[in-house]
Amino acid sequence: MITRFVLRALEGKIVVAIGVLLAIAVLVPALNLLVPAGSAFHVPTYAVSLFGKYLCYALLALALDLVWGYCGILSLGHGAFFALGGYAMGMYLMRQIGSRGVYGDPLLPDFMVFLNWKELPWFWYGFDMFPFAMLMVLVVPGLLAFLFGWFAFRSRVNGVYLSIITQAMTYALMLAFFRNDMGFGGNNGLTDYKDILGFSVQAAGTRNVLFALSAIMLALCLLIASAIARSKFGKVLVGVRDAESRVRFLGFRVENIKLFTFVVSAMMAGIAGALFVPQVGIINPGEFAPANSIEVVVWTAVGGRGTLIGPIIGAIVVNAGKSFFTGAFPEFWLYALGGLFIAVTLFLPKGIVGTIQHGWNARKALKAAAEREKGEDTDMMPQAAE
Amino acid sequence: MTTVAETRSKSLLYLENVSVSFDGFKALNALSFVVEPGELRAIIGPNGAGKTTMMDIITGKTRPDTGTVLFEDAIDLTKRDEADIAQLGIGRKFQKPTVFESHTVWDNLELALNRSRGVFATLFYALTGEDRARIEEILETIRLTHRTDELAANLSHGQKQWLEIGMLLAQEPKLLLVDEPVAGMTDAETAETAILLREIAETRSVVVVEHDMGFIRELGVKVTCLAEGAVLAEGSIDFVSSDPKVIENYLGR
Amino acid sequence: MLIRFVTLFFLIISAAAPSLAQSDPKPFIDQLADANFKQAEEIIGQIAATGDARVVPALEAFAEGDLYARKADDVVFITKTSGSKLALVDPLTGESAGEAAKGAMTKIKVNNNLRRAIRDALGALTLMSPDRNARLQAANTMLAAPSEDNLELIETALAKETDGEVRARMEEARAVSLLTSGRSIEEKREAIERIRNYGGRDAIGVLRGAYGSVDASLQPDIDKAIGAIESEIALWDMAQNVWYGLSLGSVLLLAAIGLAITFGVMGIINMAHGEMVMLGAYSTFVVQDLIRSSAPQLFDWSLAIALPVAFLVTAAVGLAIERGVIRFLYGRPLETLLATWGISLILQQAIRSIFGPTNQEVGNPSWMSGSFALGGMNVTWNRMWIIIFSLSIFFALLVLMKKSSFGLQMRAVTQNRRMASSMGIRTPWVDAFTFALGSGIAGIAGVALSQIDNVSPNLGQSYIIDSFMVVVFGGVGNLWGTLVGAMSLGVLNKFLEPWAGAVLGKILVLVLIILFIQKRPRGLFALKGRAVEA
Amino acid sequence: MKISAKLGGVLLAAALSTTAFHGAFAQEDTIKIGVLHSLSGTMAISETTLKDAMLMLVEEQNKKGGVLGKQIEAVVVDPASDWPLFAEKARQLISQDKVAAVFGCWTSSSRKSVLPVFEELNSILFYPVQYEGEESSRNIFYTGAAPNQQAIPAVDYLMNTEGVERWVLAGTDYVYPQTTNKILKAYLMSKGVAEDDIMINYTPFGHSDWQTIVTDIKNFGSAGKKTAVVSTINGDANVPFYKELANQGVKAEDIPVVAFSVGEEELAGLDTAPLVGHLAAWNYFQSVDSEANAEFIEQWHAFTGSDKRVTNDPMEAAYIGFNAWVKAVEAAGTTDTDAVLDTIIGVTVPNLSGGYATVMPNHHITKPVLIGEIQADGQFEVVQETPAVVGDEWSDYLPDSKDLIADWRKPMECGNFNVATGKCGGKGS
Repeated sequence: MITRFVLRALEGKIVVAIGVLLAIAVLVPALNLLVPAGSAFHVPTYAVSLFGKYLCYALLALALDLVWGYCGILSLGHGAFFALGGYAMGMYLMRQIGSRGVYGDPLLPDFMVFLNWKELPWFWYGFDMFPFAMLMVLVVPGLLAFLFGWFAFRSRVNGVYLSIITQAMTYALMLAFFRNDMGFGGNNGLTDYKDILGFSVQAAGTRNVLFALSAIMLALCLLIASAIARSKFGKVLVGVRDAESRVRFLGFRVENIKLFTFVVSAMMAGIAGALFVPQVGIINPGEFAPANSIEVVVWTAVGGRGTLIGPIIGAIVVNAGKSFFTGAFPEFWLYALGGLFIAVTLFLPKGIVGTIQHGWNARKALKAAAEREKGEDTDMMPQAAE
Repeated sequence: MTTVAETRSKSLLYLENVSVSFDGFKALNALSFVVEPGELRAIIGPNGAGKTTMMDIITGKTRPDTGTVLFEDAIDLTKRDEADIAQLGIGRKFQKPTVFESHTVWDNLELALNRSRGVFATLFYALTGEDRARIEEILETIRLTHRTDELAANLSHGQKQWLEIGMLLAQEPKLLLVDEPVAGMTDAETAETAILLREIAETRSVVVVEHDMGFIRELGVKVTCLAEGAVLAEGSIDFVSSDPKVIENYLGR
Repeated sequence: MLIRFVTLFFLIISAAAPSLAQSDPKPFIDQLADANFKQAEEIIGQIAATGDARVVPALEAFAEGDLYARKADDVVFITKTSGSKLALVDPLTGESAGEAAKGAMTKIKVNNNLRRAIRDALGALTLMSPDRNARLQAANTMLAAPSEDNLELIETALAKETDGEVRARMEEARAVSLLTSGRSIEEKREAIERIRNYGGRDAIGVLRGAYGSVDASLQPDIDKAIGAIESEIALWDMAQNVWYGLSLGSVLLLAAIGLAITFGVMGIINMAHGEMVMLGAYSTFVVQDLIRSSAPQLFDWSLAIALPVAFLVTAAVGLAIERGVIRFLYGRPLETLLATWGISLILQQAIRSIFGPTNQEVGNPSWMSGSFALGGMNVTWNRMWIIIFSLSIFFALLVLMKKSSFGLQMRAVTQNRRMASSMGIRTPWVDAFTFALGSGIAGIAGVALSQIDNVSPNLGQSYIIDSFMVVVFGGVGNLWGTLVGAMSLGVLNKFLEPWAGAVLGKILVLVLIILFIQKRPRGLFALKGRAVEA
Repeated sequence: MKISAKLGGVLLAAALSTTAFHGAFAQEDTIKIGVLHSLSGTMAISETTLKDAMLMLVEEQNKKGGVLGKQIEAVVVDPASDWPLFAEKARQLISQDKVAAVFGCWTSSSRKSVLPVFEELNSILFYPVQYEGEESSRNIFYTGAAPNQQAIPAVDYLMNTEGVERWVLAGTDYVYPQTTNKILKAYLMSKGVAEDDIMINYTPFGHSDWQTIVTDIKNFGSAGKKTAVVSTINGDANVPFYKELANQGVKAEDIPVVAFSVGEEELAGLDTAPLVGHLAAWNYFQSVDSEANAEFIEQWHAFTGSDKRVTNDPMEAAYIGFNAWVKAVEAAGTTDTDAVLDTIIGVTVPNLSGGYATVMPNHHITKPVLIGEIQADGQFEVVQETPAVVGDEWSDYLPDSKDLIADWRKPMECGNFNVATGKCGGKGS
């Protein structure tokens, strides 16, 4: 049953995309470690982390696409789940520092020492154990999503109302995490990590592994997402998006359907955050900023919502663009970025991938039409297909 | 002359003194209404007579202020929500045809099939032979076999109406509520639909709300005329349409 | 100036009071030339001790930092900048003493202590000035700085005083000074009574201060007085809190009201709304800048002039946005979110490129500055005007929507576009103008907000989220909802702040909004039938 | 297929773009330095000025013939007030543009986010803003004030000159105010101030409604004792704070406010007439009367093409940092990090207030502390100036750091040497 569930996911584009991801998971580290720095094919270490970051963003966008593109829930708070996953990982990394902090306190992270806290807050316990931390990466965002969704979907909050309260959620969390008394390092957040599972986070090797992991995780989540999308459940999701009441009158429990999707998506976002933190070396409340969550929506839209591949491409394109422009035209990059968003909404309403697919389908339809007309003489087909 | 108790116990759907009002306006006013098993019933009435509101109440979309709504003389529908009621076996077709436009005709029916609707059941659902057969059968009934793989969006208005009816059939309901099925249909389609509905009524109860008197005649069944949220008259089409109150309120002179 | 000479004349007579020593202040003033802060403080004391009222202008100039010493001979003058030079005036006689290059003079530095010392000295010296306000001023100073030494002086002044208000203030001043003096218990008891009547926190301070020194038999009276004052204060604090809540609410209302149209009525998730507010604030800045440079006397009118300007500017920008982008996106609210987000980025950066990223100065006209006491409550003028302003905008808008034909068309279009157009309403233009109107109102809001907040490219960002909260909380598409929503959020916030602290308070408000939406998924004033759907 | 090609292509494009562009103007005969200040986002308001200041300093230095006979080339990037982006950009500047040193950051968060990068890639960061201390990295030079170079002298001034007995410590709720206030509280209580004569209040970033808090301050101040406010309120929130102070009639003579984050730049957005007498503590004011300063201001106005643009303390810090770096590079004869790290300690360069700043072994510098009163023209008038003070990275008033010192000279080379245990590596235990 499971295997059928998974096999169903493996449709053309997805297979290719997963292939590509797995390929770069191997290729990029290889080019970084094996190819000498001089060569044109060498990928500098900083670029590895940079791409790693893009992949995490891509995963976040994918997570959003699942709820937005398929279920029609526009979450303006997905950054919150991302950040929570990040914090869970960050807390593990902080505990790993141990007595190598500037104060050399074996237990307390530096920020607690100089705000002279006496003992570790309860919620920091267990984070010295990797498995527990990883569990939390899934549980914390998942739980928040569950509680939030449980109430919101049951009381049938939807449309902009839902969007705005998700925004309120992430905004509230941002304010909360900015407070030093919360015990998460205030606005400085968690940083200056030393190592992860004993490997130095700075080491090129670790960076490459993290990169590879990001790529593999993205591939895995893509697989899952696609499996969900192609299952009957996926069809119901789209149904909910297009005609919620019809789905209800067909006897489906819409709130459960939404809740499940929301939680899965939140967990994916959490994973993305957890992979993001060791690669960029800091997590701080800024990640909760509503603007970040909106940007995720933008990536997804740019790539094409409801296409699974789209958000991945969107996230990478926009962020690659950002990296480039912030360096190349520091004064003017915002014009470029803003312009991009407007252009996409006006000229590519379906997003990059969506538009391509559309063209694809249109051509198929044409082909079909041609077939119907030109009944038997099929030798015309190749030209028609071109 | 049967007693209330008897009608009740025989009934499939039983409404008594149902009233509901939206900030002041009384949409239903002590409405009582009974549908027997296997019955095909037509409901007419001017706009605002409460036809749609009645359906909303039966399907759990709206809660009545007062009154009893019983299904099979046992289940109190006022306590259930849409999903529940649908699973009990009450299907509803909206005025405006609502099908899943971005799905194919086939997928629309597959979603509607009366199978376990839990999250995981649907996640791991796989089409079985019998389901396939069932869907094909329905496709026959609703005359859409030739468009199986078409996106619902590309269907004609009439075809959408049929597809929606088909989805209801796939739901295998005991009671089918159909709201203005022939609105915006060609005469040919209308005639077709009449036949279709009669076919369906052979195996289950159907309640049709319709304005089109011609269509009602074609159905040739018991008619209930609603006005101002209450039953005005009930009986054969000729009986009802000759009733002065009905003429006064609805048909007009 | 004339007044001042009269003052001098009058005071020379009155200064004949025996208790006050007579001597020439001039040498003291010149000593200021090379005195450090400590010495200067003593010198001020000596100058005041002369009781010679001719020193008033000199002291005032000193406080203003207009007192300079000539480097050549350490002679001290009151100066006024005339071009690159300084116009010199004799500190006592007030006769002009020619000009001097800035380089040739050294400023006699003043700091808070000296200002304080000068203020007290002036208090003593102007207590009998014929200018009523000067006397009131002086009485207040003495009230603020109780001292046994002032007692006789106050009483002499009281004897002469005729003006009711000044008298009362002097009585109070007398009371506070008397409390710490060696006067009789009865007098002190009256004093306590008087202090209790004038109330306020300062009174408590005075009473507490005196508590130890007074006769034990008075302490019960003091306790009673303090108790009475405190219960009084508690009430006023409550009122004050409500007021603050309303004033915060009015700010939220201002920020949100434009959005209530573009988002609430038109269903455009307008992320550029904040930038419209910002543009309004910048237009105010530009207007004020022009006025400062060309017609300073008009400054008090700057806001009145800025209003239409801001409205037109932002409305024009809004119109351009609607025609250029949004009109292609109707019925696709989410796309509007993305596009307007892009627009807001561009607008922010544009403002940065044009005006620079730093804060711009927007001044408060005199009628917007300062505050007045309302019983035990302190009401600042700018807040009061903003409340009035926001309400009047709101009702003006309400009338426009409900009464005018444009409003009718607007509602028609937003409720049923196709029918409206088939009825011959030119929907594209109605859309355009509706959006322009919303933007324009955001611009006007910007004018008001420029009075209490930063005028920087980030201005908009700091309001956008709150605005959405307000509109959604109030119920999308319902102006009244926006009003009630804004006000209740404001008050709620202000009642949470004292015990939860500003940060936690804000968080709590957000959580409450989330919970509230669960109860009423369509906001406070749910719109029947059609509502914005995303 | 198309899709996958695109995906790959995009990654490749990203790789090229980030390399390609900077390759473009990397000429061999220049020495590159990085300028890492936010030009967009919330911090742009403060940081953009520093970017301009750096460009000006580079230009001036190049007029004097650059350094080591080569022209200096500033590589400007925009980390957009986004902390992870700071780390990314730092990495890019160092490992890709191969800059000799980086001048940048404003908030502690940004510094904390880039610190590991600088240590990993062994480059140099000059950090020009006053901060909470409690840090000393081998690769960072802190040319802004540590708490003992700003907060404590200011409090002393109020205590001694103005006779303040009651204190309100108001700040934005983040690390710098929290730490500074902790230090101040400890310090005040060591001076015999009673606990309930200290009121601590925190507000969120960009807090704009100060009515309640200003009222609280007034009430706190009406207890008969002389009261002052020590403000660690962060940039954006200051304008509405001062506007509220002015409107509620809180006069400097009654309740003076001394601020550590309010300089000429912040006042530029305000009508200061009602604020005359409120104080700020810095190591530099534009009004400082010295040749160096006059020249600097002149250059600044020329460079920005507007004589309205003000100068401020972080600009002076940048100026000192840059000159110190230039001098160290000249001395070392190379821009190699280790060499520069060696030579720069002990380097002395003129500051703008007519004195000199020396780079100390703890990577902080010596600074005079100036207390200034706000004037009606938006400038400050210095009412007290201390002799140069050495920046104290580990505060003596925090229990866990009083035993720590930093000394980056051989043989110690330690940022957190514990004088009690005699070991490097914090308080141990």
